Amino acid sequence: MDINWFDADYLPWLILFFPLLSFGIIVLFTAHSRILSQVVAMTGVCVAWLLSMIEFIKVVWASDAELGKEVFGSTVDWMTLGVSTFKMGVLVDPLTAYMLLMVPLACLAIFVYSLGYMRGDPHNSRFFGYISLFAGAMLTLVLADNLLMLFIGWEVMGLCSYLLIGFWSHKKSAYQAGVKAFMTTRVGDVLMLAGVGYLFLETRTLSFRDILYDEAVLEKLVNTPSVLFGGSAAALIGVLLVMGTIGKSSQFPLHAWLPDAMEGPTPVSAMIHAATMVSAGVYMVVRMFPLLSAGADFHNGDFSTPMIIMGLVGGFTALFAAVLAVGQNDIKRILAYSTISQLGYMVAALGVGAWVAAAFHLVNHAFFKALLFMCSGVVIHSMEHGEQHAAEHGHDPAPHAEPDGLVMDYVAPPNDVLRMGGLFRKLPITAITMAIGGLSLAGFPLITAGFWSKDEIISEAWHGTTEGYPLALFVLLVLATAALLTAFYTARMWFLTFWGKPRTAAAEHAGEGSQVSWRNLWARLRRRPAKATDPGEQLTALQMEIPLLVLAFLAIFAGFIGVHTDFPLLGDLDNPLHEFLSGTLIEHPPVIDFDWLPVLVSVALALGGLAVGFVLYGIRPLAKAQVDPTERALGPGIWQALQNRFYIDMLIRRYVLRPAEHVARKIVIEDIDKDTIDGVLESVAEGFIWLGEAFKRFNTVVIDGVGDGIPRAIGDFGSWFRQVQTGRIQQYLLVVTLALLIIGALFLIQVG
Amino acid sequence: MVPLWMYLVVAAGLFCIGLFGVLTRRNAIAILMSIELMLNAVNINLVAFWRYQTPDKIGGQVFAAFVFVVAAAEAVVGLALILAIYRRRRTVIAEDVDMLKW
Amino acid sequence: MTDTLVDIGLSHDLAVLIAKLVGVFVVATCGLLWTLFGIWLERKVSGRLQDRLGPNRVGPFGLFQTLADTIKILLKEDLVPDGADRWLFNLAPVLSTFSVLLLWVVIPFSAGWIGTDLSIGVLYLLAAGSLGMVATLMAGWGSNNKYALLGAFRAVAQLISYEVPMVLAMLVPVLMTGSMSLQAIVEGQYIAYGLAIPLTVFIFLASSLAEIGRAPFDLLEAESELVAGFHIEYSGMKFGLFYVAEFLHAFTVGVLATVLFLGGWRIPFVSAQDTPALLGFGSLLIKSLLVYLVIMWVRTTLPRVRIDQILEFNWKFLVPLSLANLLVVALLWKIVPDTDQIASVNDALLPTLVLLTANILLIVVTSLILRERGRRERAHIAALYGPVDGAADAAPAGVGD
Amino acid sequence: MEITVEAIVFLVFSAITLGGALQVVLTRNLFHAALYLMLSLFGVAGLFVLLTAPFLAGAQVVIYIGAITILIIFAIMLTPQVTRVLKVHHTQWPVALALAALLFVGLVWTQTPLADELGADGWSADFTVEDPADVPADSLTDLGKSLVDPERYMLPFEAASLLLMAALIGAVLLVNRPDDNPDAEAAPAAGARPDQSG
Repeated sequence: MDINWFDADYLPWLILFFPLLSFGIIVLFTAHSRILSQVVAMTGVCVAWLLSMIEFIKVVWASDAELGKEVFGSTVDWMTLGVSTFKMGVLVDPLTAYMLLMVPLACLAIFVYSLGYMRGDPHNSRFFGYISLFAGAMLTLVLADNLLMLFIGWEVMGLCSYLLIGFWSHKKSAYQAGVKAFMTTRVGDVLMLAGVGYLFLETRTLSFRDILYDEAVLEKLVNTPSVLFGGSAAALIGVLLVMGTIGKSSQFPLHAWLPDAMEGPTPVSAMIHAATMVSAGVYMVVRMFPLLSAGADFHNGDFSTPMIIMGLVGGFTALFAAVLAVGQNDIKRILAYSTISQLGYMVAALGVGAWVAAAFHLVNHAFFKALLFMCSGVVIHSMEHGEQHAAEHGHDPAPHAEPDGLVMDYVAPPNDVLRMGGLFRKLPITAITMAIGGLSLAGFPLITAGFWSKDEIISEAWHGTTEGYPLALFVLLVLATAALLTAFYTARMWFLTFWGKPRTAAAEHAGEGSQVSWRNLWARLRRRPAKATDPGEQLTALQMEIPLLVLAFLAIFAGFIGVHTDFPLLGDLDNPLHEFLSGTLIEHPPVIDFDWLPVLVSVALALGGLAVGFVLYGIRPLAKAQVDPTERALGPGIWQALQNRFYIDMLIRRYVLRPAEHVARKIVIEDIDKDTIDGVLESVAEGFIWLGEAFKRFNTVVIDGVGDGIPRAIGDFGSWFRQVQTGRIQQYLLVVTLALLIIGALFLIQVG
Repeated sequence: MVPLWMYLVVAAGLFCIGLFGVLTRRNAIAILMSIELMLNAVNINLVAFWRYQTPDKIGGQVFAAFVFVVAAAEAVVGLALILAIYRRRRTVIAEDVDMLKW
Repeated sequence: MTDTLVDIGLSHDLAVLIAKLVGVFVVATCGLLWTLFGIWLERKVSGRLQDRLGPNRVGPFGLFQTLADTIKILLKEDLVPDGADRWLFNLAPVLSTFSVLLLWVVIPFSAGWIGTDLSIGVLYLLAAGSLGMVATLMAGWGSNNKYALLGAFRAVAQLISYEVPMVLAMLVPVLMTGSMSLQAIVEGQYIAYGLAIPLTVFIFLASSLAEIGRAPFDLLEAESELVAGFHIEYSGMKFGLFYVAEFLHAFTVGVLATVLFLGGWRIPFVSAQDTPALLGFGSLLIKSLLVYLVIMWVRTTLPRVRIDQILEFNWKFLVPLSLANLLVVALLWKIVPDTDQIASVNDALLPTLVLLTANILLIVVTSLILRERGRRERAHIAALYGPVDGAADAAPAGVGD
Repeated sequence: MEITVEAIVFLVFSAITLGGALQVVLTRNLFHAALYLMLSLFGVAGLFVLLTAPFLAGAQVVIYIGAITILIIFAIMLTPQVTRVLKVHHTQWPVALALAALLFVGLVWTQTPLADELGADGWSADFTVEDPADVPADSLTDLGKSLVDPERYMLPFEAASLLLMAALIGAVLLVNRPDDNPDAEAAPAAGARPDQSG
């Protein structure tokens, strides 16, 4: 067969092929050479990125008359089982193209960053093999033209996630976190697979073209009653698919794994837990949106069951995670909760039908969150140097012993924002880029990408609220609150990290001899001897900071393609995104009318949050041994609750306490002794003990029951059931004979 | 001649005795012997049906001959396995050889 | 005889049964009586061959020596070892003799003188012969004696091994006749097969010698190693039965060789139809005795070989050779025209000559290979231990393979 | 059915077969069990003769008695149980007995004239047939030819040969101990009188 591989129909095969190829090469051939593995991995991802760009351009300019009206792709038969044939295929429609703009670029940035970050790690080759496989899987997922292939990519990513979280498997906490992540997401995956299977049962196909682009099929699904729980087949399938997203995108109640997943190397956090894998969950629901919303007329307030679930779960998660993020001191965990929160935004947006906004935010978020993670990586890296230096020169008492396994309130010293401070001078580039990423996350008006997409979501929710839909009202309220908190915790994180004076010896010596500074860079450019001692470290710094700059650029400018046309001044940009993405859906989502009120509200929220953060942490930076002002304001009870990830839900007034008794006792004893709080707080603390006890039970039953209990139950069932396998052939034979007899008897009855 | 069903009953009896042996004997070699009994029961059936139903076609005998081959191969490999296991574990009791459990 | 009985008024079935019983009785008795004479003959002949007199005290020429021995054996105490498996211990000698006598069922003593002309005669020979193995095992096991058990093991290992070339050799006449019936094989030998395929006769005789455990293959009862083999614990008439079985088996091998390769009861240049039954029987007897003489000759002249040599000889020499031989014969039998309708000496002449030529060629080739191997072996040994008894052709040390 | 010589012979052989088989299953002493196996198989060979399949009968004796059972006896002797095993049968024997009996009843039920009373239309066999057609005189020749006839059973025949070959090689590989010197071949048998049971 004569195939022009550079045809837009076939090119996608190559895109996903190269990273997988480099995985194969690394695993099979170059595992012994770190340099070679790096070269292979970089080549793979570079080629994938270049090809993606070519494909993207081809798609965008395929027909200049109407943007994004054409769908490219090709399929091949994969395997035939009985009468049904499973096909493998690629599909590039505007949504995919938009993802292709983001995914390979993010991957590339993270690969480059990893070159620096993982330098010196003895298992470098393994790492690059894994992330190559991961990139290949993500591209498979994005380019798949059917649910099965998507699911394969999905699962391979799950595997990679497991492998990469537990990459430093010598740490007990790391592999425990890996297992936890794997098992928790498995719950969602199984339900999703059930949904896929049910969908196949009903439609005999899993191809997106056949399902999503065919009104008749959707119609049929809506009209088929489902096998369970009543409702339509479409609703049940949709709910099951959403379950998959809840697991993958770490939504409540399956969110617990993501914060712990921060045990993995930072590039992994950036790639898997910010830019791609968790986004894949959202991507899947975005992709399947026609199915999820099938039968519903959400423009007129008629939401389908999956949408309602998405609205409630997403909204709740967005707020809940934002609250938790406020109380975290681990820089990566702040970002992890922030990620959960932002993903909740997208899911909630889909719940109210803000399809374009969700996709828009998905990509923007990937850019700025990857940026933030990578910045935090640089910070941690330099803090580690500082810790080492401090330990060597005896500035600090011996560093804490690492806990054995996962402990909720343990914060690794290099990650602790309270131990930082004043890093701006040490890491100027990082500080600036992180500020950009943070502003984007907070939704700083007009100049950041985050603002435009978040604003769009809020606008859509607002629009729904004005029409009088309760779901929209709920989403609006929680998202608005969450936006405020987001701005606040972002500001808190940034100021604590970079502002003021170093609060520990480690921070004072952070990055000593490692980070590139402007002066050094400048010296390098002028071929003067640099101050840094090790040229390899210079390279490391470059490799880690160049991606930051690229992503910072995107964190600002990626938003301008989606500005509402009625927005003053910037509206002239024409909002090409909406028109482009609309091509994906049969029924074009309408552009809602521009309204000043939500824009002002979101501006106010973002600025308000940032302002509070600035007041608390910026004006008078936190000094050594000073209590965190937020802690002061909230009172130690709530603060501890937050830090220990008490699951606080302001709306339902519920707290969930994890290591309840232990922590509660600590609160009582220590806080009374400290005498910083008056007697009122004693009773508050008492109350918390009681609450803690009460919600410990809730925690044990509901959260653990869902998060840990299901895997454990499966495990228990397995160990019970495996008793059947005694290894004694004669028992097996006995059973076989019994079966033979029964079959024979049945046969006899049938014949006789 | 004796009616066909009598041969079949003998074969059935042989088969069931063999089955009982396979299910209950603890020594692996005894199990193997019981299997031989079952194979022979099959052979009786093959030959009997050949004789009474299609004596002009040779198929029944041919298949019986193939059963011989299978039996020989089975015995050889089975005994070799038993010997190999015996060397390693010093036992020929089938239920002691339960390495495959869980 | 059957007809006579039917005439008396018995039913046909019963008549056949009685006739067969009588036949069995006659054959078995004659066989055992023949043993008395045969044992004397063997002792006499081996005596002469070894330059001594042999039995000469009891009766003329010591003819009644065997009789006397029998009486002595019968009078001896019948010992059963402690812990022996009584049933098996007692059954084994009976079965041993029985298995040899069973062979005689299908042997054609003369035209029409045959127990049952089975269409699967050759196969029957093998089947009946395998009973002997069982008897050996039973004896070895039942005696509760480790030498007996080891002896039985060796015996069976040897029997099983040598069954392979023996069967392959027996297949050759079957192939040439196109029947497994021994009577048909005899009748098919217009020219004795032995003339056409001497190599096969050699293979048959060699493997048969091992089958019956005769020197030089009498490892099963090698006194120096196993005391007396599987029948160490037997005494009295039970031992006698083993003895009888062994002798009878040896003689039966002679008969079988005659039947399969030397034209059986046929008299040279006399057609099968014209051979009087009695004369035919005489012819068979004489030929068998001749073969038996050869067996005795071998026994008295060749030294015993080692167990590993026995098995090596079988698997590395006899089996490949017999396979090659069988293939060559089959091929030629297919190529030479009209081999399936030989009805006279003249018809048989061409195939016989062709086969003879082929056999001679095969023998030459085998000899060459053997010579080469022997030379290598000697060189090897010389390289290891120095020249073997000053042999000139041994390669100097270190040169070998 | 009248009592003919053939019927008596049939009954005798059946009794030998089944009795031997029962002993195989029940006897404590494995060596005896093997001998009973021979007996049982010999009975089967007799049945083959009655069924005018003499070749199969001969092959049965040669292959089973002459080879397989001997091999089994070898294996029995090579694997002495050092400690006397008291239990011959598995504890699940009542269940097994019940199942085997049930199976027997079922088979008898379906394979005897009772099946006809069941009104079984699914069977093409006539179980009561007493006078089948005669076997052609040259059935042995036919058997031989059909085994090498490419249009009949040559392929299965070759496959069977291959199977035997594979089994042979496999068995040799399984029990081959490369580190052994050939002189130690008979070593396992040289132990004390093996206790055979179980």
